[in-house]
Amino acid sequence: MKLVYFSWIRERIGLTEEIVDLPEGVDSVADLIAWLKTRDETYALALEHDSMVRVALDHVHTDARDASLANVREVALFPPMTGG
Amino acid sequence: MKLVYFSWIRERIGLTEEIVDLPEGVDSVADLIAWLKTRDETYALALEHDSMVRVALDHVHTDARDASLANVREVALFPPMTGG
Amino acid sequence: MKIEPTVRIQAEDFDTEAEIHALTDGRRDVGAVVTFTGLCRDEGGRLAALELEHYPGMAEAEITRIAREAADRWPVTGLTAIHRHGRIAPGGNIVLVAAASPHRMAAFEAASFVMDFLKTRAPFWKKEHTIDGAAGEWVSAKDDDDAAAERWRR
Amino acid sequence: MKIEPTVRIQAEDFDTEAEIHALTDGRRDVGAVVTFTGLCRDEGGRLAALELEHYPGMAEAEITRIAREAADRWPVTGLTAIHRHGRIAPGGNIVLVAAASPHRMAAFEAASFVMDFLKTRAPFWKKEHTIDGAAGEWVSAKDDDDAAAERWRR
Repeated sequence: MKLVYFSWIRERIGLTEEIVDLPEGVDSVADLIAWLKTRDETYALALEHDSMVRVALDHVHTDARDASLANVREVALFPPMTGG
Repeated sequence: MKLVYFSWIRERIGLTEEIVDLPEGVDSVADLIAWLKTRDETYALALEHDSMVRVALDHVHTDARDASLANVREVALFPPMTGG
Repeated sequence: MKIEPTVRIQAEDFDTEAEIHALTDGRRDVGAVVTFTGLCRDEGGRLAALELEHYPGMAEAEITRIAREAADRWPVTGLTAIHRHGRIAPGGNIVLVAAASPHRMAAFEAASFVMDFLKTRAPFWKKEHTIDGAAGEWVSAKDDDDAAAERWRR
Repeated sequence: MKIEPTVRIQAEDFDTEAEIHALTDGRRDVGAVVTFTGLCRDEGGRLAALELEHYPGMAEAEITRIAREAADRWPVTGLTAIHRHGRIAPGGNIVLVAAASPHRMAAFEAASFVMDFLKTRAPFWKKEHTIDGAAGEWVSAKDDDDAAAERWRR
Protein backbone atom coordinates (compact mmCIF):
# COMPACT_ATOMS: atom_id res chain seq x y z
CA MET A 1 0.00 0.00 0.00
CA LYS A 2 1.19 3.51 -0.82
CA LEU A 3 1.22 6.10 1.95
CA VAL A 4 1.60 9.81 1.13
CA TYR A 5 2.19 12.65 3.58
CA PHE A 6 1.71 16.41 3.29
CA SER A 7 2.60 19.66 5.06
CA TRP A 8 4.07 19.36 8.56
CA ILE A 9 3.10 15.70 8.84
CA ARG A 10 5.35 15.10 5.80
CA GLU A 11 8.10 17.21 7.36
CA ARG A 12 7.92 15.46 10.73
CA ILE A 13 7.88 11.98 9.23
CA GLY A 14 10.62 13.04 6.83
CA LEU A 15 9.08 11.27 3.84
CA THR A 16 6.91 12.36 0.93
CA GLU A 17 5.65 8.84 0.35
CA GLU A 18 6.43 5.24 1.07
CA ILE A 19 5.22 1.77 0.18
CA VAL A 20 4.32 -0.40 3.16
CA ASP A 21 3.19 -3.98 3.69
CA LEU A 22 0.46 -3.81 6.27
CA PRO A 23 0.86 -6.35 9.08
CA GLU A 24 -1.92 -8.80 9.82
CA GLY A 25 -4.76 -7.12 11.72
CA VAL A 26 -4.29 -3.61 10.30
CA ASP A 27 -7.65 -3.32 8.58
CA SER A 28 -8.97 0.21 9.25
CA VAL A 29 -7.72 3.79 9.21
CA ALA A 30 -7.49 3.68 13.00
CA ASP A 31 -5.44 0.48 12.83
CA LEU A 32 -3.07 2.07 10.30
CA ILE A 33 -2.46 5.21 12.38
CA ALA A 34 -1.95 3.13 15.55
CA TRP A 35 0.49 0.83 13.74
CA LEU A 36 2.47 3.75 12.22
CA LYS A 37 2.87 5.28 15.69
CA THR A 38 4.49 2.06 16.92
CA ARG A 39 7.08 2.11 14.13
CA ASP A 40 9.27 4.77 15.70
CA GLU A 41 9.39 8.09 17.53
CA THR A 42 9.11 10.29 14.41
CA TYR A 43 5.78 8.71 13.39
CA ALA A 44 4.56 8.88 16.99
CA LEU A 45 5.32 12.62 17.15
CA ALA A 46 3.96 13.41 13.68
CA LEU A 47 0.65 11.69 14.40
CA GLU A 48 0.31 12.36 18.14
CA HIS A 49 -2.74 14.68 17.94
CA ASP A 50 -5.47 12.62 16.36
CA SER A 51 -7.72 15.65 15.59
CA MET A 52 -4.92 17.16 13.51
CA VAL A 53 -4.57 14.11 11.28
CA ARG A 54 -6.87 14.07 8.25
CA VAL A 55 -7.12 11.03 6.01
CA ALA A 56 -7.91 10.50 2.33
CA LEU A 57 -8.36 7.06 0.79
CA ASP A 58 -7.64 7.00 -2.94
CA HIS A 59 -8.12 10.81 -3.20
CA VAL A 60 -11.37 10.92 -1.18
CA HIS A 61 -11.67 12.47 2.31
CA THR A 62 -12.51 9.94 4.98
CA ASP A 63 -13.74 11.12 8.37
CA ALA A 64 -14.47 7.64 9.67
CA ARG A 65 -11.55 6.15 11.56
CA ASP A 66 -13.19 2.73 11.21
CA ALA A 67 -13.16 2.98 7.38
CA SER A 68 -11.79 -0.21 5.85
CA LEU A 69 -8.50 -0.26 3.97
CA ALA A 70 -9.57 -3.21 1.84
CA ASN A 71 -8.88 -2.49 -1.87
CA VAL A 72 -7.39 0.90 -1.04
CA ARG A 73 -4.26 1.66 -3.05
CA GLU A 74 -3.22 5.04 -1.62
CA VAL A 75 -3.71 6.47 1.87
CA ALA A 76 -2.86 10.13 2.48
CA LEU A 77 -2.25 11.62 5.93
CA PHE A 78 -2.17 15.40 6.31
CA PRO A 79 -3.13 18.23 8.70
CA PRO A 80 -6.26 20.39 8.23
CA MET A 81 -6.17 22.14 4.87
CA THR A 82 -5.40 25.82 4.40
CA GLY A 83 -5.94 26.47 0.69
CA GLY A 84 -8.13 29.04 -0.99
CA MET B 1 -39.31 74.64 -9.78
CA LYS B 2 -37.91 72.12 -12.21
CA LEU B 3 -39.78 68.86 -12.73
CA VAL B 4 -38.10 65.89 -14.44
CA TYR B 5 -39.72 62.67 -15.61
CA PHE B 6 -38.32 59.24 -16.48
CA SER B 7 -39.29 55.96 -18.14
CA TRP B 8 -42.97 55.45 -18.88
CA ILE B 9 -44.02 58.39 -16.72
CA ARG B 10 -41.89 60.56 -19.04
CA GLU B 11 -43.45 58.90 -22.10
CA ARG B 12 -47.02 59.29 -20.85
CA ILE B 13 -46.58 62.91 -19.85
CA GLY B 14 -44.72 63.54 -23.11
CA LEU B 15 -42.06 65.70 -21.51
CA THR B 16 -38.52 65.11 -20.27
CA GLU B 17 -38.62 68.12 -17.99
CA GLU B 18 -40.48 71.36 -17.40
CA ILE B 19 -40.31 74.45 -15.23
CA VAL B 20 -43.45 75.15 -13.21
CA ASP B 21 -44.65 77.88 -10.87
CA LEU B 22 -46.33 76.10 -8.00
CA PRO B 23 -49.73 77.55 -7.13
CA GLU B 24 -50.41 78.79 -3.62
CA GLY B 25 -51.02 75.84 -1.26
CA VAL B 26 -48.85 73.28 -3.09
CA ASP B 27 -46.34 72.66 -0.31
CA SER B 28 -45.70 68.91 -0.19
CA VAL B 29 -44.98 66.03 -2.57
CA ALA B 30 -48.60 64.91 -2.19
CA ASP B 31 -49.80 68.42 -3.05
CA LEU B 32 -47.60 68.49 -6.16
CA ILE B 33 -48.82 65.13 -7.47
CA ALA B 34 -52.46 66.05 -6.78
CA TRP B 35 -52.02 69.40 -8.54
CA LEU B 36 -50.28 67.83 -11.59
CA LYS B 37 -53.19 65.38 -11.97
CA THR B 38 -55.61 68.31 -12.20
CA ARG B 39 -53.63 69.92 -15.03
CA ASP B 40 -54.91 67.62 -17.75
CA GLU B 41 -55.72 64.03 -18.71
CA THR B 42 -52.14 63.02 -19.64
CA TYR B 43 -50.82 63.87 -16.15
CA ALA B 44 -53.82 62.17 -14.56
CA LEU B 45 -53.14 58.97 -16.52
CA ALA B 46 -49.35 59.06 -16.03
CA LEU B 47 -49.69 59.43 -12.27
CA GLU B 48 -52.88 57.49 -11.63
CA HIS B 49 -51.31 54.61 -9.62
CA ASP B 50 -49.74 56.24 -6.62
CA SER B 51 -47.64 53.17 -5.68
CA MET B 52 -45.98 53.30 -9.10
CA VAL B 53 -44.83 56.89 -8.71
CA ARG B 54 -41.46 57.32 -7.00
CA VAL B 55 -40.14 60.74 -6.07
CA ALA B 56 -36.69 62.26 -5.68
CA LEU B 57 -36.08 65.74 -4.32
CA ASP B 58 -32.80 67.25 -5.51
CA HIS B 59 -31.42 63.78 -6.40
CA VAL B 60 -32.46 62.10 -3.11
CA HIS B 61 -35.19 59.44 -2.87
CA THR B 62 -38.17 60.59 -0.83
CA ASP B 63 -40.69 58.06 0.41
CA ALA B 64 -42.69 60.55 2.46
CA ARG B 65 -45.56 62.06 0.53
CA ASP B 66 -45.79 64.81 3.14
CA ALA B 67 -42.18 65.87 2.48
CA SER B 68 -41.95 69.65 2.07
CA LEU B 69 -41.02 71.22 -1.25
CA ALA B 70 -39.58 74.32 0.45
CA ASN B 71 -36.12 75.11 -0.98
CA VAL B 72 -36.32 72.17 -3.38
CA ARG B 73 -35.03 73.02 -6.86
CA GLU B 74 -35.67 69.78 -8.75
CA VAL B 75 -38.40 67.18 -8.30
CA ALA B 76 -38.17 63.92 -10.23
CA LEU B 77 -41.10 61.57 -10.81
CA PHE B 78 -40.45 58.06 -12.09
CA PRO B 79 -41.65 54.46 -11.81
CA PRO B 80 -39.84 51.80 -9.70
CA MET B 81 -36.26 51.39 -10.88
CA THR B 82 -35.00 48.44 -12.91
CA GLY B 83 -31.25 48.97 -13.16
CA GLY B 84 -28.44 46.62 -12.25
CA MET C 1 -11.25 51.50 6.98
CA LYS C 2 -12.69 54.64 5.42
CA ILE C 3 -12.41 54.47 1.67
CA GLU C 4 -13.95 56.50 -1.11
CA PRO C 5 -15.72 54.30 -3.67
CA THR C 6 -15.13 54.67 -7.40
CA VAL C 7 -18.45 55.20 -9.20
CA ARG C 8 -18.87 55.69 -12.93
CA ILE C 9 -21.94 56.02 -15.14
CA GLN C 10 -20.98 55.57 -18.76
CA ALA C 11 -22.13 54.42 -22.19
CA GLU C 12 -18.80 52.67 -22.90
CA ASP C 13 -18.00 49.09 -21.95
CA PHE C 14 -15.74 48.31 -18.98
CA ASP C 15 -12.80 45.94 -18.46
CA THR C 16 -13.15 43.78 -15.34
CA GLU C 17 -9.47 42.84 -15.18
CA ALA C 18 -8.46 46.51 -15.30
CA GLU C 19 -10.87 47.32 -12.47
CA ILE C 20 -9.50 44.45 -10.34
CA HIS C 21 -5.99 45.75 -10.99
CA ALA C 22 -7.02 49.24 -9.90
CA LEU C 23 -8.12 47.73 -6.56
CA THR C 24 -5.03 45.59 -6.02
CA ASP C 25 -1.98 47.05 -7.81
CA GLY C 26 0.78 48.07 -5.44
CA ARG C 27 -1.11 46.70 -2.43
CA ARG C 28 -0.12 43.78 -0.24
CA ASP C 29 -3.06 43.86 2.17
CA VAL C 30 -5.84 42.70 -0.18
CA GLY C 31 -6.75 39.05 0.34
CA ALA C 32 -9.99 38.90 -1.63
CA VAL C 33 -11.64 40.59 -4.59
CA VAL C 34 -15.22 39.79 -5.56
CA THR C 35 -16.64 41.08 -8.82
CA PHE C 36 -20.21 41.00 -10.04
CA THR C 37 -20.84 41.52 -13.74
CA GLY C 38 -24.44 41.96 -14.89
CA LEU C 39 -25.07 41.18 -18.55
CA CYS C 40 -27.95 41.64 -20.99
CA ARG C 41 -29.85 38.38 -21.63
CA ASP C 42 -31.95 37.78 -24.73
CA GLU C 43 -34.79 36.25 -22.66
CA GLY C 44 -35.06 33.08 -24.66
CA GLY C 45 -34.31 34.74 -28.00
CA ARG C 46 -37.01 37.41 -27.60
CA LEU C 47 -34.80 40.49 -27.13
CA ALA C 48 -32.69 42.40 -29.65
CA ALA C 49 -31.45 44.83 -27.00
CA LEU C 50 -32.12 46.58 -23.73
CA GLU C 51 -32.16 50.36 -23.62
CA LEU C 52 -31.09 51.81 -20.29
CA GLU C 53 -32.39 55.23 -19.33
CA HIS C 54 -30.90 56.93 -16.29
CA TYR C 55 -31.21 60.09 -14.23
CA PRO C 56 -27.89 61.90 -14.73
CA GLY C 57 -26.51 63.37 -11.55
CA MET C 58 -28.76 61.35 -9.27
CA ALA C 59 -27.45 58.03 -10.66
CA GLU C 60 -23.86 58.84 -9.58
CA ALA C 61 -25.06 60.31 -6.28
CA GLU C 62 -27.28 57.37 -5.33
CA ILE C 63 -24.76 54.66 -6.25
CA THR C 64 -22.10 56.56 -4.30
CA ARG C 65 -24.41 56.62 -1.26
CA ILE C 66 -24.97 52.85 -1.57
CA ALA C 67 -21.25 52.14 -1.97
CA ARG C 68 -20.34 54.36 0.99
CA GLU C 69 -22.83 52.50 3.16
CA ALA C 70 -21.20 49.21 2.13
CA ALA C 71 -17.77 50.67 2.97
CA ASP C 72 -19.10 51.64 6.40
CA ARG C 73 -20.48 48.16 7.08
CA TRP C 74 -17.62 45.96 5.83
CA PRO C 75 -13.82 46.32 6.07
CA VAL C 76 -13.25 46.89 2.37
CA THR C 77 -10.01 48.36 1.01
CA GLY C 78 -11.71 49.43 -2.24
CA LEU C 79 -15.11 49.42 -3.91
CA THR C 80 -15.94 50.11 -7.55
CA ALA C 81 -19.34 50.38 -9.23
CA ILE C 82 -19.79 51.05 -12.95
CA HIS C 83 -23.23 51.22 -14.56
CA ARG C 84 -23.70 51.58 -18.30
CA HIS C 85 -26.56 53.41 -20.03
CA GLY C 86 -27.86 53.44 -23.60
CA ARG C 87 -28.56 50.50 -25.89
CA ILE C 88 -26.97 47.17 -24.90
CA ALA C 89 -27.23 43.97 -26.95
CA PRO C 90 -27.60 40.47 -25.44
CA GLY C 91 -24.25 39.28 -24.09
CA GLY C 92 -23.17 42.86 -23.43
CA ASN C 93 -22.12 44.17 -20.03
CA ILE C 94 -24.55 46.33 -18.03
CA VAL C 95 -23.05 46.72 -14.59
CA LEU C 96 -19.87 45.92 -12.66
CA VAL C 97 -19.41 45.92 -8.91
CA ALA C 98 -16.01 45.04 -7.47
CA ALA C 99 -15.13 44.85 -3.77
CA ALA C 100 -11.66 44.29 -2.31
CA SER C 101 -10.96 43.36 1.31
CA PRO C 102 -8.47 41.50 3.47
CA HIS C 103 -11.25 38.92 4.06
CA ARG C 104 -13.40 36.95 1.65
CA MET C 105 -16.72 37.24 3.48
CA ALA C 106 -16.47 41.04 3.59
CA ALA C 107 -15.73 41.16 -0.15
CA PHE C 108 -18.66 38.85 -0.97
CA GLU C 109 -21.12 40.66 1.27
CA ALA C 110 -20.12 44.18 0.24
CA ALA C 111 -20.46 43.33 -3.47
CA SER C 112 -23.78 41.56 -2.91
CA PHE C 113 -25.12 44.47 -0.81
CA VAL C 114 -24.19 47.05 -3.44
CA MET C 115 -25.86 44.98 -6.18
CA ASP C 116 -29.08 44.51 -4.19
CA PHE C 117 -29.48 48.22 -3.53
CA LEU C 118 -28.31 49.20 -6.98
CA LYS C 119 -31.19 47.10 -8.35
CA THR C 120 -33.83 48.76 -6.17
CA ARG C 121 -32.51 52.32 -5.66
CA ALA C 122 -30.25 53.36 -8.54
CA PRO C 123 -32.29 55.52 -10.96
CA PHE C 124 -32.09 53.37 -14.10
CA TRP C 125 -34.94 52.00 -16.17
CA LYS C 126 -34.73 49.22 -18.78
CA LYS C 127 -36.78 49.19 -21.96
CA GLU C 128 -36.95 46.04 -24.05
CA HIS C 129 -36.39 46.07 -27.81
CA THR C 130 -37.70 42.81 -29.26
CA ILE C 131 -36.24 41.02 -32.26
CA ASP C 132 -39.35 41.76 -34.37
CA GLY C 133 -38.45 45.45 -34.05
CA ALA C 134 -41.59 46.21 -32.05
CA ALA C 135 -41.76 49.18 -29.70
CA GLY C 136 -40.55 47.68 -26.46
CA GLU C 137 -42.10 47.34 -23.05
CA TRP C 138 -40.51 48.81 -19.95
CA VAL C 139 -39.18 46.09 -17.65
CA SER C 140 -41.21 45.81 -14.44
CA ALA C 141 -39.57 45.98 -11.03
CA LYS C 142 -39.40 42.61 -9.26
CA ASP C 143 -40.64 41.84 -5.77
CA ASP C 144 -37.66 39.47 -5.50
CA ASP C 145 -35.33 42.43 -5.81
CA ASP C 146 -37.10 44.31 -3.01
CA ALA C 147 -36.85 41.19 -0.84
CA ALA C 148 -33.14 40.87 -1.62
CA ALA C 149 -32.51 44.45 -0.51
CA GLU C 150 -34.71 44.00 2.56
CA ARG C 151 -32.50 41.21 3.96
CA TRP C 152 -29.72 43.74 4.67
CA ARG C 153 -31.86 45.88 6.99
CA ARG C 154 -30.42 45.96 10.48
CA MET D 1 -28.88 22.85 -15.88
CA LYS D 2 -26.23 20.15 -15.81
CA ILE D 3 -22.85 21.65 -16.54
CA GLU D 4 -19.32 20.34 -16.19
CA PRO D 5 -17.11 22.69 -14.16
CA THR D 6 -13.69 23.79 -15.38
CA VAL D 7 -11.06 23.01 -12.74
CA ARG D 8 -7.34 23.73 -13.06
CA ILE D 9 -4.44 23.34 -10.63
CA GLN D 10 -1.44 25.23 -11.91
CA ALA D 11 1.71 27.12 -10.95
CA GLU D 12 1.05 29.83 -13.55
CA ASP D 13 -1.00 32.96 -12.93
CA PHE D 14 -4.53 33.27 -14.35
CA ASP D 15 -6.40 36.03 -16.19
CA THR D 16 -9.80 36.82 -14.68
CA GLU D 17 -11.11 38.62 -17.76
CA ALA D 18 -10.25 35.63 -19.97
CA GLU D 19 -12.06 33.28 -17.57
CA ILE D 20 -15.14 35.52 -17.58
CA HIS D 21 -15.07 35.55 -21.37
CA ALA D 22 -14.87 31.75 -21.44
CA LEU D 23 -18.11 31.66 -19.41
CA THR D 24 -19.97 34.26 -21.48
CA ASP D 25 -18.66 34.40 -25.07
CA GLY D 26 -21.27 33.46 -27.63
CA ARG D 27 -23.97 33.13 -24.97
CA ARG D 28 -27.06 35.30 -24.59
CA ASP D 29 -28.54 33.60 -21.52
CA VAL D 30 -25.99 34.66 -18.90
CA GLY D 31 -27.25 37.52 -16.74
CA ALA D 32 -24.66 37.43 -13.97
CA VAL D 33 -21.03 36.47 -13.45
CA VAL D 34 -19.47 36.51 -9.99
CA THR D 35 -15.74 36.08 -9.58
CA PHE D 36 -13.75 35.57 -6.42
CA THR D 37 -10.02 36.19 -6.54
CA GLY D 38 -7.94 35.22 -3.50
CA LEU D 39 -4.60 36.99 -3.19
CA CYS D 40 -1.50 36.60 -1.03
CA ARG D 41 -1.32 39.23 1.75
CA ASP D 42 1.90 40.26 3.44
CA GLU D 43 0.24 40.15 6.91
CA GLY D 44 1.30 43.61 7.93
CA GLY D 45 4.67 43.45 6.18
CA ARG D 46 5.68 40.18 7.85
CA LEU D 47 5.57 37.86 4.83
CA ALA D 48 7.92 37.58 1.85
CA ALA D 49 5.82 34.82 0.25
CA LEU D 50 3.44 31.95 0.77
CA GLU D 51 4.40 28.50 -0.46
CA LEU D 52 1.44 26.36 -1.45
CA GLU D 53 1.80 22.60 -1.26
CA HIS D 54 -0.92 20.46 -2.78
CA TYR D 55 -1.89 16.83 -3.27
CA PRO D 56 -1.73 16.28 -7.06
CA GLY D 57 -4.64 14.27 -8.36
CA MET D 58 -6.77 14.68 -5.27
CA ALA D 59 -6.70 18.51 -5.55
CA GLU D 60 -8.37 18.38 -8.99
CA ALA D 61 -10.74 15.61 -7.89
CA GLU D 62 -11.88 17.32 -4.71
CA ILE D 63 -12.38 20.77 -6.26
CA THR D 64 -14.33 19.14 -9.09
CA ARG D 65 -16.57 17.41 -6.52
CA ILE D 66 -17.18 20.75 -4.77
CA ALA D 67 -17.92 22.55 -8.04
CA ARG D 68 -20.28 19.80 -9.20
CA GLU D 69 -22.20 20.04 -5.95
CA ALA D 70 -22.55 23.80 -6.49
CA ALA D 71 -23.77 23.15 -10.05
CA ASP D 72 -26.38 20.74 -8.64
CA ARG D 73 -27.62 23.27 -6.08
CA TRP D 74 -27.77 26.44 -8.18
CA PRO D 75 -28.83 27.09 -11.79
CA VAL D 76 -25.37 27.98 -13.07
CA THR D 77 -24.49 28.02 -16.76
CA GLY D 78 -20.78 27.69 -16.02
CA LEU D 79 -18.40 27.33 -13.12
CA THR D 80 -14.60 27.72 -13.10
CA ALA D 81 -12.13 27.11 -10.28
CA ILE D 82 -8.38 27.65 -10.63
CA HIS D 83 -5.99 27.10 -7.73
CA ARG D 84 -2.30 27.90 -7.96
CA HIS D 85 0.52 26.08 -6.17
CA GLY D 86 4.15 26.90 -5.51
CA ARG D 87 5.63 30.14 -4.19
CA ILE D 88 3.42 33.22 -4.40
CA ALA D 89 4.50 36.73 -3.35
CA PRO D 90 2.21 39.27 -1.61
CA GLY D 91 -0.17 40.80 -4.11
CA GLY D 92 -0.09 37.65 -6.25
CA ASN D 93 -3.14 35.60 -7.16
CA ILE D 94 -3.78 32.31 -5.34
CA VAL D 95 -7.25 31.21 -6.38
CA LEU D 96 -10.04 32.14 -8.78
CA VAL D 97 -13.64 30.99 -8.65
CA ALA D 98 -16.07 32.23 -11.32
CA ALA D 99 -19.77 31.40 -11.52
CA ALA D 100 -22.14 32.35 -14.35
CA SER D 101 -25.93 32.15 -14.15
CA PRO D 102 -29.05 33.79 -15.53
CA HIS D 103 -29.61 35.14 -11.97
CA ARG D 104 -27.40 37.15 -9.65
CA MET D 105 -28.21 35.34 -6.39
CA ALA D 106 -27.32 31.96 -7.90
CA ALA D 107 -24.00 33.33 -9.18
CA PHE D 108 -23.14 34.88 -5.79
CA GLU D 109 -24.13 31.80 -3.80
CA ALA D 110 -22.45 29.25 -6.07
CA ALA D 111 -19.15 31.20 -6.00
CA SER D 112 -19.34 31.67 -2.24
CA PHE D 113 -20.16 27.98 -1.67
CA VAL D 114 -17.23 26.81 -3.80
CA MET D 115 -14.84 29.14 -1.94
CA ASP D 116 -16.03 28.01 1.50
CA PHE D 117 -15.53 24.32 0.71
CA LEU D 118 -12.34 24.95 -1.21
CA LYS D 119 -10.93 26.50 1.99
CA THR D 120 -11.86 23.57 4.18
CA ARG D 121 -11.69 20.56 1.82
CA ALA D 122 -9.26 21.22 -1.06
CA PRO D 123 -5.92 19.54 -0.24
CA PHE D 124 -3.65 22.59 -0.15
CA TRP D 125 -1.39 23.75 2.67
CA LYS D 126 0.21 27.18 3.02
CA LYS D 127 3.65 27.72 4.47
CA GLU D 128 4.79 31.22 5.39
CA HIS D 129 8.13 32.62 4.33
CA THR D 130 8.92 35.68 6.43
CA ILE D 131 10.86 38.73 5.23
CA ASP D 132 13.77 37.91 7.56
CA GLY D 133 14.26 34.73 5.54
CA ALA D 134 13.38 32.51 8.50
CA ALA D 135 12.06 29.00 7.97
CA GLY D 136 8.35 29.58 7.83
CA GLU D 137 5.47 28.29 9.88
CA TRP D 138 2.62 26.35 8.37
CA VAL D 139 -0.60 28.39 8.37
CA SER D 140 -3.17 27.00 10.83
CA ALA D 141 -6.69 26.13 9.73
CA LYS D 142 -9.28 28.62 10.98
CA ASP D 143 -12.45 27.78 12.91
CA ASP D 144 -14.09 30.64 10.99
CA ASP D 145 -13.56 28.72 7.77
CA ASP D 146 -15.21 25.59 9.20
CA ALA D 147 -18.14 27.72 10.34
CA ALA D 148 -18.43 29.30 6.87
CA ALA D 149 -18.64 25.87 5.25
CA GLU D 150 -21.05 24.62 7.90
CA ARG D 151 -23.67 27.27 7.00
CA TRP D 152 -24.32 25.52 3.66
CA ARG D 153 -25.35 22.21 5.26
CA ARG D 154 -28.90 21.36 4.33
